[in-house]
Amino acid sequence: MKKLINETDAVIREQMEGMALAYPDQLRISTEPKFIVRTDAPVPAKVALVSGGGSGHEPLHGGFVGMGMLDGACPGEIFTSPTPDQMYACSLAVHSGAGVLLVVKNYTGDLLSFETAAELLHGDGIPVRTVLVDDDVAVKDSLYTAGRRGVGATLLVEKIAGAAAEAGYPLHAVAELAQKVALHSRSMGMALTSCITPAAGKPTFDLGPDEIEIGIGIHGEPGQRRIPIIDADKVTTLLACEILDDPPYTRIVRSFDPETGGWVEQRLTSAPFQPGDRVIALVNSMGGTPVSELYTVYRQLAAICQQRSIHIARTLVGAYITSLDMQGCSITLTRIDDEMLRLWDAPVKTPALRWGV
Amino acid sequence: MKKLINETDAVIREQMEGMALAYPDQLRISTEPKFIVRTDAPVPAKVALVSGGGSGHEPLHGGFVGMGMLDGACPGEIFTSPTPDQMYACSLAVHSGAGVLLVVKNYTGDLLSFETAAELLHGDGIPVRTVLVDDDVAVKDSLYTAGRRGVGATLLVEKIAGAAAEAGYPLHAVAELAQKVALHSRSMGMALTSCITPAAGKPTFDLGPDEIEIGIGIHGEPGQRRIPIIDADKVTTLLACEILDDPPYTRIVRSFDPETGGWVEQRLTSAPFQPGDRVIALVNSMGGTPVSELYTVYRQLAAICQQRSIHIARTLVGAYITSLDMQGCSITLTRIDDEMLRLWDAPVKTPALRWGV
Amino acid sequence: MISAATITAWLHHAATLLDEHKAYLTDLDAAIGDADHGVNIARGFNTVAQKIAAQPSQSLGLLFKTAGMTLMSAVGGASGMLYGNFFLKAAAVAGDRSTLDDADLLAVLEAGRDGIVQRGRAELGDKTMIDAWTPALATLREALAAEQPLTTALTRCAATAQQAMAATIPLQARKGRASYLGERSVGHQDPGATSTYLLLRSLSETVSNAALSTQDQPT
Amino acid sequence: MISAATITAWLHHAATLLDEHKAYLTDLDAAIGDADHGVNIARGFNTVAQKIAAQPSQSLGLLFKTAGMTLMSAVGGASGMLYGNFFLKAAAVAGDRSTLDDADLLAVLEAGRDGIVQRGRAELGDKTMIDAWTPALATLREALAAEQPLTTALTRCAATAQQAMAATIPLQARKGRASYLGERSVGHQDPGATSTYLLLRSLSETVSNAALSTQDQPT
Ligand SMILES: Nc1ncnc2c1ncn2[C@@H]1O[C@H](COP(=O)(O)OP(=O)(O)O)[C@@H](O)[C@H]1O
Ligand SMILES: Nc1ncnc2c1ncn2[C@@H]1O[C@H](COP(=O)(O)OP(=O)(O)O)[C@@H](O)[C@H]1O
Ligand SMILES: [Mg+2]
Ligand SMILES: [Mg+2]
Ligand SMILES: [Mg+2]
Ligand SMILES: [Mg+2]
Repeated sequence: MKKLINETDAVIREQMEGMALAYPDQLRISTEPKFIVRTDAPVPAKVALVSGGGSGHEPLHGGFVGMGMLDGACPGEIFTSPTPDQMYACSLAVHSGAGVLLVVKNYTGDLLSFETAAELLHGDGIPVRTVLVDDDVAVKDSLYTAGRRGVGATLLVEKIAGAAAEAGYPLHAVAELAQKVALHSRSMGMALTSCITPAAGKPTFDLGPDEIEIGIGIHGEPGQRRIPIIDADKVTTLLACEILDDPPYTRIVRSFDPETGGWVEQRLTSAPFQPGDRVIALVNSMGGTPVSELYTVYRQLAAICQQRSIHIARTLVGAYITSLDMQGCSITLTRIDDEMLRLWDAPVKTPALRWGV
Repeated sequence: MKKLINETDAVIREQMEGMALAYPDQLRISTEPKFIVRTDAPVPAKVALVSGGGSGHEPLHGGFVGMGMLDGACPGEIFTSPTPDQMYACSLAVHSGAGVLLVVKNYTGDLLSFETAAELLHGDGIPVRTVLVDDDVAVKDSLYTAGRRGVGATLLVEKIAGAAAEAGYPLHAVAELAQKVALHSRSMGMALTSCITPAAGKPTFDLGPDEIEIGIGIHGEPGQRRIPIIDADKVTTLLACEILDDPPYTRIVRSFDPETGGWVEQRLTSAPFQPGDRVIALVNSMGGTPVSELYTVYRQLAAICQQRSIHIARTLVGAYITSLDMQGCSITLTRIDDEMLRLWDAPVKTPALRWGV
Repeated sequence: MISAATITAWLHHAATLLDEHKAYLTDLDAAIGDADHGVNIARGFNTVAQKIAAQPSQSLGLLFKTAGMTLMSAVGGASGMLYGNFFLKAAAVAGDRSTLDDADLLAVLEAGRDGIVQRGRAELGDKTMIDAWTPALATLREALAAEQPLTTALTRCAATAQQAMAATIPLQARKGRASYLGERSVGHQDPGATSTYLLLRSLSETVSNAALSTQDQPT
Repeated sequence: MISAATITAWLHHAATLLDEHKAYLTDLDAAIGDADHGVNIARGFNTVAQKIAAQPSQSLGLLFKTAGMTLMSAVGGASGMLYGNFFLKAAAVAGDRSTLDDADLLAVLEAGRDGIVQRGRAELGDKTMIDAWTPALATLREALAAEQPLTTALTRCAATAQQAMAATIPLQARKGRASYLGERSVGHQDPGATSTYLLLRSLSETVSNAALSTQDQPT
């Protein structure tokens, strides 16, 4: 295994320490338990946004901590959910009194940990809400699976809800908006190669020299299917059509009710994309694919969207939600309205996303 | 070979087209000959900055075109210098009357092409100057080699000179400042793996599973030496010490004199780093190394700089000057003064570097 | 009567047994998950063993709570949260008792199992640890109702867990990571059901040992 | 007298010969450079051949200028700029002449070589194409001064280039990419010196062929 790391056990802590040193004016870290917060947290009267998940997906989530986006992030071990004590301590560190929104990617481990953290915070009298991100159309049904995984939409949820919080929206409004962004988003990814975790030291899965994996998750989980290698335009068409042709998707989302301290189950449906929709498009590298190759993907995606009268209002091309050194890409489309677009354009100052300031 | 590309011949054109689609408000491209310019070029009364080089190093240079940085960039074929007709046409497209500064990385092919372009532009009555970037301390002497290669410092030259041009500095002042940034910069890189060019389809060089290459160039040139794999702290120490212990470096720089239309040779010396120096630090991924690993490198770099009383005033961590999918990293340190720091902090709006706007 | 010492011994024995089967559990997870169940669970229970060795307690509520909190903060996988919840709910039932009679033990285990269901919302047949817990505890309840001695009842409970664990092989996963495989999850034994069997086996073995040594000693 | 037709034939023959040796040149460059010299130079001269076939000209100045501009815009490596400069300087000397006598040809070639030196600033012994050009043109100058026929003089010129090319093997590179290898560049033949030999060989062969066909024809 060839990686720029020291002791396997220290990888996450040392990366966090490096981040804190690189952004002394923007980030503060705790290593016991592990979390990253913006230096000016708690921001008075602002709803605090906290997310977290397994490490190995950088810049998600730590790279999105800062003005206009997250207040805190909890990194787990590589590809392993963070634990409720991290989320609890991190939330306490950023809570200003206006409540905490927990942004949860739909993985069983993450979900269960955030649910526990929500209960712990509620026990301390802190108003807390949760939003579930589950945008990966590679997972077809929600009835017989743990439901769609949370992937690219996480960035959009964190950016748009973060801007809403910064603009002074109250907790319930930030939570509703965050859930709306999640519902309006669909993603699909593929891998050209596997990735190598420091602990395993060998590729997570085997992929032949002429094979690619379609519908890959972000943990090196097996994807939907394995096919012979195809060119960038065909890859893009395949991913884009899965997203654009995806039928209505219904799932039961359990969210925390800060009034009762209990869990409320809601049946939520994502409507399919329609001609005339305005979208934000994210073309994302899985980590090992150089950004230059993403532009070939975007070129084809733009052509497909134009054919279908889907208007791309904003574009983001880069490595945002990765799987260590995996080569491959994912596409996320999020249907937007004027409010969402305004909040997307609002200033943001984080290590990985910055504009307007 | 697994890449997100279509026909090998079309790679650069399609990536450029994707960029233009992704940044319709910021970038305009020409594909015959190939160049990328900011949409608002020529910017009245502003010195125009033009750079270029072989492709495969993205986001360099196209990703640095925009307000506060480059006016135009000329991408060559992968790892191949662009040609004088590109540089000439690109310069004509961005020249507003205040002159053109050509930013040249020290590779024989680039140098010869830019020299020819300078003569062509001068022939058209356009005031033109050149600046040479040669910061790679892996190359030890300038007498018996083509001199140090231009690597990480290019970003700093383009940012700081770009800000100066935006601020209204006249051509000679922008050129002098650019040369100063280049002289004050030192870099060193290493590779964990080789890279694969679309044309070759196989790794550019062979590196054993337990070997790393120290002092690598950005074209997969052989480096200074090949050593058994070591951990991130040791890699960082090795690179940082090569940079910090590098003695005065003297070379003859040939630059274009717009008054005479001829070439002037100057003996220029880079002074070594000293305790008390203030620097900008760039920790750069060679493309395939995920950004998370760079933070471990930065952590150790910060410790070494502190020990030696080198004050890191600003930090940039990410994939900025790459070699396709090569895994590895490079470190650049640039000694700054107040003027340079102010210009570094000035607003910039390009695909790959953006702040303050 | 089960003492705090026996519960402490159970947790130590569980840590040893799970650590011995670490590679096996991880291999099972590699087939239908993310290859970390053995590592997760061994790290979790080893940390529990250290914690309770450092802070021994006569209160079973405190012991279980330490186990639950430790699993939750040390594991970071679905199973860590679920087993963590198991012990937290068990703690609530055990309270500040320092011994458990047979009925108490059953109540504690059932409360723990219910905690797993509450959090994970798995149903029988979803190919999860619940497919081991539920039949195994049903056996324990029946055996105790039939007034079998606790050691026998626990042995039968563990045996049912072992059968139930094997019975997850033909199932298609509908919860957790394995569910993404759809039909491809069929034909593999569920890692969580397997660690549940090992937990119940270690309980049975510890209680039997404790009973033996109690018999040995003149009371 | 060398006609525009002969120069045109030379450039076509050079394109063919360089294309045939493309892999060989690239392999030489792989050892001490970036493995593109054959590809670069073949692409460049093939484009030149196409251009001059599409726009035939009697002006040698125009022919050389087309060659020079084409190499500069089609190659994108050091050699493209250097050979491009060669032809631009040659064009300046040739002017609007449509034929060259022996002295003109020597002047054209020497001006071209000087253009390479001016741009690339290589000195003899730096292990570059100059190490082939300079001794080869010295031979040509001597042979013509000794009043040898042009065909003989060019044959000897090409022979010297071939020896000079081989003589780059023991040199350490001090210019271009190969210089970064330091001592590791010793023991390898310089790719640019090799393509220079092929250029001069194709010139010699083309002029000999033209002379033959002129002898054949009754004048
Ligand atoms: N919703 C659930 N309810 C009950 N058990 C579950 C659930 N989801 C997963 N599990 C159990 O967890 C096991 C996997 O645990 P582990 O590998 O440690 O966690 P992760 O899947 O987060 O890597 C599965 O084999 C299954 O028995
Ligand atoms: N400064 C120079 N002067 C003369 N010839 C040079 C110089 N630099 C390089 N060369 C020649 O160019 C050749 C390499 O050409 P090529 O591989 O096409 O370009 P690049 O090095 O840009 O890839 C070398 O073998 C050498 O003969
Ligand atoms: Mg697992
Ligand atoms: Mg896991
Ligand atoms: Mg070459
Ligand atoms: Mg080259």
